[in-house]
Amino acid sequence: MSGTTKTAAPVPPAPVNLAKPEMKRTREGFGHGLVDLGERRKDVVVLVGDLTGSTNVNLFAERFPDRFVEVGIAEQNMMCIAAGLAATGKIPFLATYGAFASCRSADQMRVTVAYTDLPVKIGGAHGGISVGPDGATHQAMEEIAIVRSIPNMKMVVPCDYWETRKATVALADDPHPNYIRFGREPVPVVTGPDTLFTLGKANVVREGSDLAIIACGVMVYEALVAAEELSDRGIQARVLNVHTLKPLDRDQVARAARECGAIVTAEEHQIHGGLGGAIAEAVVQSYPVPIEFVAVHDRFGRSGKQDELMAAFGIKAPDVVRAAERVLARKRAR
Amino acid sequence: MSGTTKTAAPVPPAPVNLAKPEMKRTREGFGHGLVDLGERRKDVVVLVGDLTGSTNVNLFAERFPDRFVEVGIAEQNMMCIAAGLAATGKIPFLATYGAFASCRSADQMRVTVAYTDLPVKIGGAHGGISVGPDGATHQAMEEIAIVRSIPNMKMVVPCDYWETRKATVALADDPHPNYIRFGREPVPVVTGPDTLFTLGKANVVREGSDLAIIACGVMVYEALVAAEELSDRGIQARVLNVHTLKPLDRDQVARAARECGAIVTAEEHQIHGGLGGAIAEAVVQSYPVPIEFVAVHDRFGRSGKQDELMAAFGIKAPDVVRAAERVLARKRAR
Amino acid sequence: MPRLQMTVEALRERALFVRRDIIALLAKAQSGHSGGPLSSADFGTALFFHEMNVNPSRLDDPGRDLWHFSIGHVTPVIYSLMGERGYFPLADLLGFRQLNGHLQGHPSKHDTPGIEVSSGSLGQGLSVACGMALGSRMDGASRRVYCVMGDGEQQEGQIWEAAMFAAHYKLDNLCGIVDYNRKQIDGDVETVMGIAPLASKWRAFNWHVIEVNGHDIAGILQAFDEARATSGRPSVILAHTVMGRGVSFMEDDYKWHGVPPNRDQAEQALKEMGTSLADWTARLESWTRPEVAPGLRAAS
Amino acid sequence: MPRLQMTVEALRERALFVRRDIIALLAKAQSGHSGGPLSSADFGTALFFHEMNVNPSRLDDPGRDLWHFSIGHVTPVIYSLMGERGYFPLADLLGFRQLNGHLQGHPSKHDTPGIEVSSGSLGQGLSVACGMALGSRMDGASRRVYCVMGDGEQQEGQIWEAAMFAAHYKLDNLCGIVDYNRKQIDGDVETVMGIAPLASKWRAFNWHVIEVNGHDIAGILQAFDEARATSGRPSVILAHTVMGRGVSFMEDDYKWHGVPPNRDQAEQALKEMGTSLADWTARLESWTRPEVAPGLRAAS
Ligand SMILES: Cc1ncc(C[n+]2csc(CCOP(=O)(O)OP(=O)(O)O)c2C)c(N)n1
Ligand SMILES: Cc1ncc(C[n+]2csc(CCOP(=O)(O)OP(=O)(O)O)c2C)c(N)n1
Ligand SMILES: [Mg+2]
Ligand SMILES: [Mg+2]
Repeated sequence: MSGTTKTAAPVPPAPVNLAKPEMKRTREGFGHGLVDLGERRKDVVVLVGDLTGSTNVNLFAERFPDRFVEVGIAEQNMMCIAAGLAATGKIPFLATYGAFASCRSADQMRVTVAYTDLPVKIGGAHGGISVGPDGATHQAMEEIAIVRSIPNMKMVVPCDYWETRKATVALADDPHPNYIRFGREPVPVVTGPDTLFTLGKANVVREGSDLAIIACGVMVYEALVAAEELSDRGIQARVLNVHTLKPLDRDQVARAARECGAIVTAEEHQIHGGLGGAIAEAVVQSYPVPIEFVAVHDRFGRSGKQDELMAAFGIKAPDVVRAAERVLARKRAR
Repeated sequence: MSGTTKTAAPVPPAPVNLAKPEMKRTREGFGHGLVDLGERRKDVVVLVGDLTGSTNVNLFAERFPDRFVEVGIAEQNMMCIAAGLAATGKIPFLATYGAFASCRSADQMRVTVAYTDLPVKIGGAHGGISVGPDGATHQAMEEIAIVRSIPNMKMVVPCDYWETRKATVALADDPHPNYIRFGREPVPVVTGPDTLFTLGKANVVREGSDLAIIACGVMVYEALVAAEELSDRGIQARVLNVHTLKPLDRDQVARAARECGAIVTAEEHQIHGGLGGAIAEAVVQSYPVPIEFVAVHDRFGRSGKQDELMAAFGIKAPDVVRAAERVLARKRAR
Repeated sequence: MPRLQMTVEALRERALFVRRDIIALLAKAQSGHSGGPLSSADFGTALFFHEMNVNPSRLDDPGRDLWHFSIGHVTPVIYSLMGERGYFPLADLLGFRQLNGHLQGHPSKHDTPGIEVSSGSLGQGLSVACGMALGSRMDGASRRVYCVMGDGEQQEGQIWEAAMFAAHYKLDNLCGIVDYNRKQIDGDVETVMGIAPLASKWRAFNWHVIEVNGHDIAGILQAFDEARATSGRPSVILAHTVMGRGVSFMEDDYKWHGVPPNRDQAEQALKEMGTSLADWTARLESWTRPEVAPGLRAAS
Repeated sequence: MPRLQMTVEALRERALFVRRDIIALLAKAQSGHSGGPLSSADFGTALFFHEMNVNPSRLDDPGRDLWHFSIGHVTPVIYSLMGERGYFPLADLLGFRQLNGHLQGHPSKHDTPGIEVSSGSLGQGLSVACGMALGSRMDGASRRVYCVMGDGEQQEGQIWEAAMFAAHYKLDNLCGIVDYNRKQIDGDVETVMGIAPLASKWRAFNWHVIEVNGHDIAGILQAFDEARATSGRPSVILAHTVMGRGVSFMEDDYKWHGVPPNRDQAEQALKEMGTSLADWTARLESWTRPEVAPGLRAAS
């Protein structure tokens, strides 16, 4: 299974039953992607910081124990050990919770990994509020902003199990450092094993030109549901899956702005500096249009169930629909 | 000297000789601000991580040795010790290089300081490329993006000595955590001891409505020089000093977008997620207009002299002028 | 009644209460950590009901001692101790980890009054405690500061930064406690990332080290006394414990680090502890005012 | 000629060269660090001209040993050693810290071929070296890995994370060297944040500890031999040095940590070392091809 060489564009959305989608964990996509890699290349090694099960690297550890490195609870150390391994020719993947991958070892990511431009692959588990009952400290919601700001880094937020699995494989082929974010709980499957995944290229998963909903991660599903709802009201929303936050597919984003004239961004991340920020930056530099942001409004998460939390924090499909209405009103008023 | 209660708006730019401005270090403004505070309130304590001289907290240390805490080279520890001190009622200021303040202790800033919402004040020295010969690892250029993404944090990037001094004092009165960024080398003084500084309120430092140049830090001076040059060509640029990146003065920014119809942002920071990102986010949510970004284009810094580097990285006044021309062409083309 | 100084006998009873609370609240939430909370229950009880000067009815009492759990994941024991000690009604324990409860998965100052500083990211707490101890000394307060750490947590370098700092500043008002249960998420601490010889490490960082059986209440009280009597350097108590202590099928098994018992398992655990899920849940439910709960004999 | 194994006598001469280079390049740049580079010059020379198997003419030689300076600020000594060893022309030293030179203020892999991993933020290097040592072992390579640390740098907790890891994985192909010059930016290490007893700390982290006078070349070579002969655990050499060593007015003075000599001071320093600024700069300038520079007697 190669992530980049399957069926050509246009990318067909897998036939998804939006009302009752198959649910699968993205972290398992990461684990299976690592196993795919382990089979294919000898240079892939995996490091973990006392979170073998929760990050699903257990799948790799069981198959390739000689290429699995337990670091214990020491994220700074892990980031730099990965760098040292990369310096000896390995392709190291490290895994811990995204909150710690992005924050606890940010200096190590910046100086040792990114400045040296080593092919260290950072797996950030438990991304977003959908982590659930563990609460704020374990809900990674600043990763996009942090990773995007660091030169040489790439940042990927896949939308489902299959995309996470393909992205994991694709990242190993990128000779630079990069970061992949995935979640804890099962989320709707909206792509299939054959859906095209190309690092840095956004996927149009639904056509339309009244507005564009640009989403990443689990919000791609919410965007599709919202688009369906909008369609019932005669509004055709284009849905763009921006799985690669950096480098951003600026062409697709500019096209969406130009052809649709209004944008809603949807992400499971803080409102500052994330997907919304990236899209805003691209749009004002190309074709300025009104944008509404569906995101976590600059507040910490809290304990609760996945769905409860997404509703409480205003990032479910109905919130996307409301944002679409707001942005369409603004579009009309221009 | 109180930061917030002097002469009322409109804020007069201090009479500055742009061709030959007075040069002063912003880090001295931080040091003097701390001394101002030390005299005024007993609860202010200062921590440092083996950088007493370079961060200019020596000025406080000499005057108030009992309230000065040397932590050694342990930034994570320092951030949390500050939190512990705040928990006992102190107002702790900590100082280290911005690269380490923002990255080495990011998790500590996020969880212990920001989530607990303790009044820890983080001083990030050596902000930006103008640090000079120390090179990339010591040139903090991701701070705005990182700090902006974390809930409860405020972020200030003063433009000169006086503003740094006033901001330092003002931050002590804010019962929340915040971050102040300052630089190493002397930079032009563009405000005076009496210029109004209000946390969260942008200052219009030059009127105009052909376009708005929105700047922070040392780039406020470059913006003023660029505006002068543009004025010679009959173009009137408004210059906005956005010293507070978070919370952003969204009203002033929206006004600038509406009244000028084109914006150039200017910052000594990475192009992703910084001032430009903050302005873009605000503008697409209020009044979308073309924006051009003057910033460091997603690359690491390097060794060199302050002026050489700013020129090499494209963030001097002539770069601002060129960006203004580009954005005006886009404004006309709409 | 800030410092309760309960007897060894009463503390043993109270620790049993706490363990029952832990099981009952986990059974309700069906999410959360079992292993560490149970290993910390005995020294935790000694801290809250004997050693520390705390004042749940006046949270900002300037005379209070300060406590901080650096291992934020052991909220079941923290909240049980707080509830039993009267910080909030015991009934609240049944809202653990729920969206509308005030008991977050990890300690949150703004959700749970009485928590001094939020935690949940390992390795940061001893530094926080250093700041508290130093701030207290600056104020001339006689207050003591207690910080509970994990043994897996000793792998975080920040712990050693804080250790160096506390000794350098001679913070003898600071007492660290390590829940030395020899387990962490991925297995045995010595297999995952060995920390032995731990006492030598702390000694080399210039701390006064006290080793104790972390389930022997009398020994724990002695250890606290010894720490209190130590001047010129901070003390650390290495409390040798058993993960999951008190529930036969959880004891010494790392798999119980982060999972709750299901209903059947909770029933079984509470049976081993002389009560039932229904009875103990009913006790919690009925407890809607914050106050120090009475002792075992009185209540059961 | 990967492993030069120069004699003690030749190494002493070479170390003098390195010190002269340091002064000359700092005098030219008028920016950079004097103290640490001078304290590291002797063991640095022993590393590059005796101990290590390096191959400057084939940087990716799979048989090479790996070296990493965790204290990135000592670039003057790193670049002098590299230049003398033939990584690049000695003339390049005069472009130190300049916009168009390839010698950055802190080591940068992409600017200076031969640097394995960039550095400059303290405390990270031993972890990098752990990764290198582990990666080498995975490949069955017999390569050794050397990591130079500072004594102030020992305050960074990440050092102790790496120490724990290296011992846990029994990385006996790893050798740490601490430039124990007792100074850091703000003053005496023991005053700023005491690290003593440092040998006990490393022992408690299960390393083989070797203490040596860091200016005694013969002793240093013995220490390297001892580290090489140690199996089952990593070794650390605590090299007791004097900051600013070799320049009378810099010795043992922390104020020289991060500043360069001005022209007069450089002249004075080079006079003490038997040459002049003009002569030594001329030697550097004339050296435009990368090769191992000949010994002192031949060259001066
Ligand atoms: C910085 C950080 N890294 C990882 C985690 C995830 N985590 C939570 S508990 C834990 C294991 C802690 O082990 P120990 O201190 O022995 O506690 P115990 O398992 O005995 O309760 C880990 C790795 C975390 N909370 N913080
Ligand atoms: C993480 C980090 N914090 C702070 C600094 C700034 N800094 C550079 S060198 C130095 C002192 C290092 O002391 P030591 O290791 O003893 O080196 P020496 O002064 O002996 O050269 C400091 C604090 C840094 N480079 N990295
Ligand atoms: Mg444990
Ligand atoms: Mg030193």
